[in-house]
Amino acid sequence: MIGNGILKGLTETARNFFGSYVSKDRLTTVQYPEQKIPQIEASRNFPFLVYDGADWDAGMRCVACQICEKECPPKCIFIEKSKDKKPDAVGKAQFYPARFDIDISVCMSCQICVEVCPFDAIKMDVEFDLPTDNRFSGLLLDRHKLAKSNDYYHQIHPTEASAVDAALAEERAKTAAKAAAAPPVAAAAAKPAAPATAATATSAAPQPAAASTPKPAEGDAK
Amino acid sequence: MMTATFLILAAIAVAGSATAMSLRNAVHCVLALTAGFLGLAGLYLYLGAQFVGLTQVMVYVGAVAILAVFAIMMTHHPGEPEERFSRLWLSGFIIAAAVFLTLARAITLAFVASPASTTQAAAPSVTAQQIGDTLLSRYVLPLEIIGLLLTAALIGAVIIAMDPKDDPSHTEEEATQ
Amino acid sequence: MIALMNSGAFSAENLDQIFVLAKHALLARTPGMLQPLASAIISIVPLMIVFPLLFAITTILERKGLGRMQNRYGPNRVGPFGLLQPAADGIKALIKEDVVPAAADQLVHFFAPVVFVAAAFLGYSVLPIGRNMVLVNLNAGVLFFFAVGSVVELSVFMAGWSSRSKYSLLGAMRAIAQMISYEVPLVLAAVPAIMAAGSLSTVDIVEAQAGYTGIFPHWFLFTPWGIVGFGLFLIAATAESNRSPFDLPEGESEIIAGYFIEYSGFKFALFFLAEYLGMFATSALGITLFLGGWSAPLSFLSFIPSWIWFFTKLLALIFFFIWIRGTLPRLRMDQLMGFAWKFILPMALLNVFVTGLWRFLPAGPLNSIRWAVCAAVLAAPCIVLSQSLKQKKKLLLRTYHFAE
Amino acid sequence: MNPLEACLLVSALLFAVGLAGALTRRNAILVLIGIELMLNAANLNFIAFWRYGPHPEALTGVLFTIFSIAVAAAEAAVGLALILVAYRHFRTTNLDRMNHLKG
Repeated sequence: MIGNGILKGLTETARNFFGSYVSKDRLTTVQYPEQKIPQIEASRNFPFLVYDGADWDAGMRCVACQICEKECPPKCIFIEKSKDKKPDAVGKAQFYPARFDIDISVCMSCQICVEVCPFDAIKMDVEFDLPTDNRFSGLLLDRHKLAKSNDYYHQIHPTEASAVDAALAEERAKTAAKAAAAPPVAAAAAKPAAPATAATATSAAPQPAAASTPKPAEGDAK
Repeated sequence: MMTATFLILAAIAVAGSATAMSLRNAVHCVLALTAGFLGLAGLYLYLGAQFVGLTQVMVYVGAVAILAVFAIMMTHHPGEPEERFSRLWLSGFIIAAAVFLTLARAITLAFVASPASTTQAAAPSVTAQQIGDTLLSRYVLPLEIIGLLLTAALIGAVIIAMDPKDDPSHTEEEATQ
Repeated sequence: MIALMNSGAFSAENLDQIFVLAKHALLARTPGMLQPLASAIISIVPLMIVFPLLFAITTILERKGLGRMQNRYGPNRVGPFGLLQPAADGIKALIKEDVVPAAADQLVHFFAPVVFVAAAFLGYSVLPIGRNMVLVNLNAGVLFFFAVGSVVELSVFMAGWSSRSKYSLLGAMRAIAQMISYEVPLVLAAVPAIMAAGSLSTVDIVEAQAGYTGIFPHWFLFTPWGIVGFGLFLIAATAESNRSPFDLPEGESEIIAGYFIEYSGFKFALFFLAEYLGMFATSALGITLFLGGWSAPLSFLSFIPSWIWFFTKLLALIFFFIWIRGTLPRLRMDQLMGFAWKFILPMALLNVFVTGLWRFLPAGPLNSIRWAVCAAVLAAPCIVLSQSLKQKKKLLLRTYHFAE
Repeated sequence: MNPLEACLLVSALLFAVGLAGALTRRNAILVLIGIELMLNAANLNFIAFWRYGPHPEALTGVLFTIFSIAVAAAEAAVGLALILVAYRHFRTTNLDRMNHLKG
């Protein structure tokens, strides 16, 4: 019969229309600000810097190796190395980023920085509600805004976080074992290394930094 | 007697037509022309011929104006400069003025004899039924001829304006030439 | 109004004529000399208020209706259940900056929406909204309506051409081609009702449909040619007002917004107002021609005032348009034109013939035979025509002949 | 000033404007529009004579105008079609350049 396609269509939309008043489960819309769809674990938005322990500055895993800065396709990461060193997640004395900016208006959340980071220092956040009143500085997140604790990381990506922690713990154990297996060599190496650094150090601050770095290293090893 | 509405409508009609003939841009001319046609339709309604006034609006403003505009769109050649008047424009105006003067002279002479008629003939109310009845009683032959003529014009215009490229019978001839 | 108050007789008759009595009460107060002008203004002003209000209500009805048809809510943020959404849209349209393209033709660009809205409003002067509630009882009312309707195409062209942009010109050309090719069937679909009522005046047409046999009204819809005529009229009306399956000119997905692409702010809202007013006007004419204008659908319901029936039928038709918009996909340009010239026009011509046949076949007891004959005469060609519309020929291999 | 006389003068003026347009304009379509105007002026005469003539109930003026409008519409359609074909051949609507009769 001609036009039965149209009639079928009309009955379908009529059933939707009247059905929506009868049974509420037909309506699938989520009223966003009030209700929210539960976060899928693998979702990602903009990167953040992970730090262990309580102090975000000292515990930051990032060692400013700038691989992510080089790898980032839209070039939205900007890192300035620090002059001195601090122990990283594994306890080895490393540089740390004095300045670490990500321009999230440029970032396309492609997660390449996470993949290339050898120190698991940068991970993808799921926070998407980021309205700011200022278009430029509001969207340029500096080190402080980017730093988030490891247990927040556990909160948003539990499986991935636990895998990363397991790898880190294993690595810490390996370095501790290495440090324990070769303490005499390390001590000898440490003595000549210390005067060498004292001689070559130009700026006034090397003495305390140099002094502070060896001590925590032994502490961790025990 | 020259009532205000008659003057206004006549002014719209003549002004619209005059601007239609004098503007540089062809599309503006057609838009001014529609204003002239609307003024004319108002005149018909003022004179009591309601059916004719509405037909005028429907046929001219609705169809002929759009037709003219489509024709302008299709033949608009952006390259050439758009001078308005042909070379012998002065003689054209003189002839038109001469025609108008003779007509006006003839009209005024014809009416100088009869005084301004005070007896205002009541506007004969023409209903669509009356027009329909006379159309199908006294004028049934012209009605059929008009129907035939319109169909012929419709098909003729399409055949004339058809582009030789899409006309299948044409392409074989050109191919064989 | 006071005359009305102390009469106190709020019988059905008074309620039905409430606006007419109010107008007379107001007119009685105005000085003699101003009487004609005042009566015109008193009739026009409510029209100019009621139908834009109906436009506001329809925008919200449309968006919520479409939403519900697609299993979602539709606007529910502004006001309770989103009922203030039209106010929000209106304010937004007023506040938005009115950008006029530099290359645009200022005068024509400005006048296009004015002509469009004027033509849309003019159409309402001949439509009977209630018992003796028609603005102007023209003898050739329907002809006036179609004459004003044809002015709309010109304003569409003015809008499209004056914005000097390819998309708007393309949209305008598509819109005009569609409007012209669907105006012929629209007029032909209205002809049967005029033939049956024997007059072009809308009031006479409504009178011809008054009266009930038993409880059923004598609407023109309940005749074979009436059903087909009303169907064709609705299809042509949807196409005439560029809506739903025929909204090619403003196909958002293809050419952005058709002829009103270079309009913003209030002029853009004017175009929408005019388009919806055009839709209301054509569906109101459809009600007058086929659904008995303001008469009640069942005899015992005629105590309800006439203008309430008119607006309920209008809302029913508006919901039908929304329902069609929520269901049918958009037609391609060639399908649209083919459908108009190969199916709607022949059916409309046949319908006019069948109305003549209906008139001269014997009524009374042999009514069922008359019904059967007319229905058969209409149904057979309809099926044959629709079969021919189905694309039988296989589509040829697409050969790209570049700009030769 | 007899109203009939006024109508005749207005239609004479319209006729003159149409004639001026037809004679002087360069664009073929505007010449056709000038001719349309002259036709309309004639229609106005018919209606004027019907309205102020001796017996308006005969409706001759009105019917003649209706037929004249129909013919004018047909003529406009065919005229524009001819202009299109001429444009396709001459590549211009400028009448002064359509002066050679080569086929």
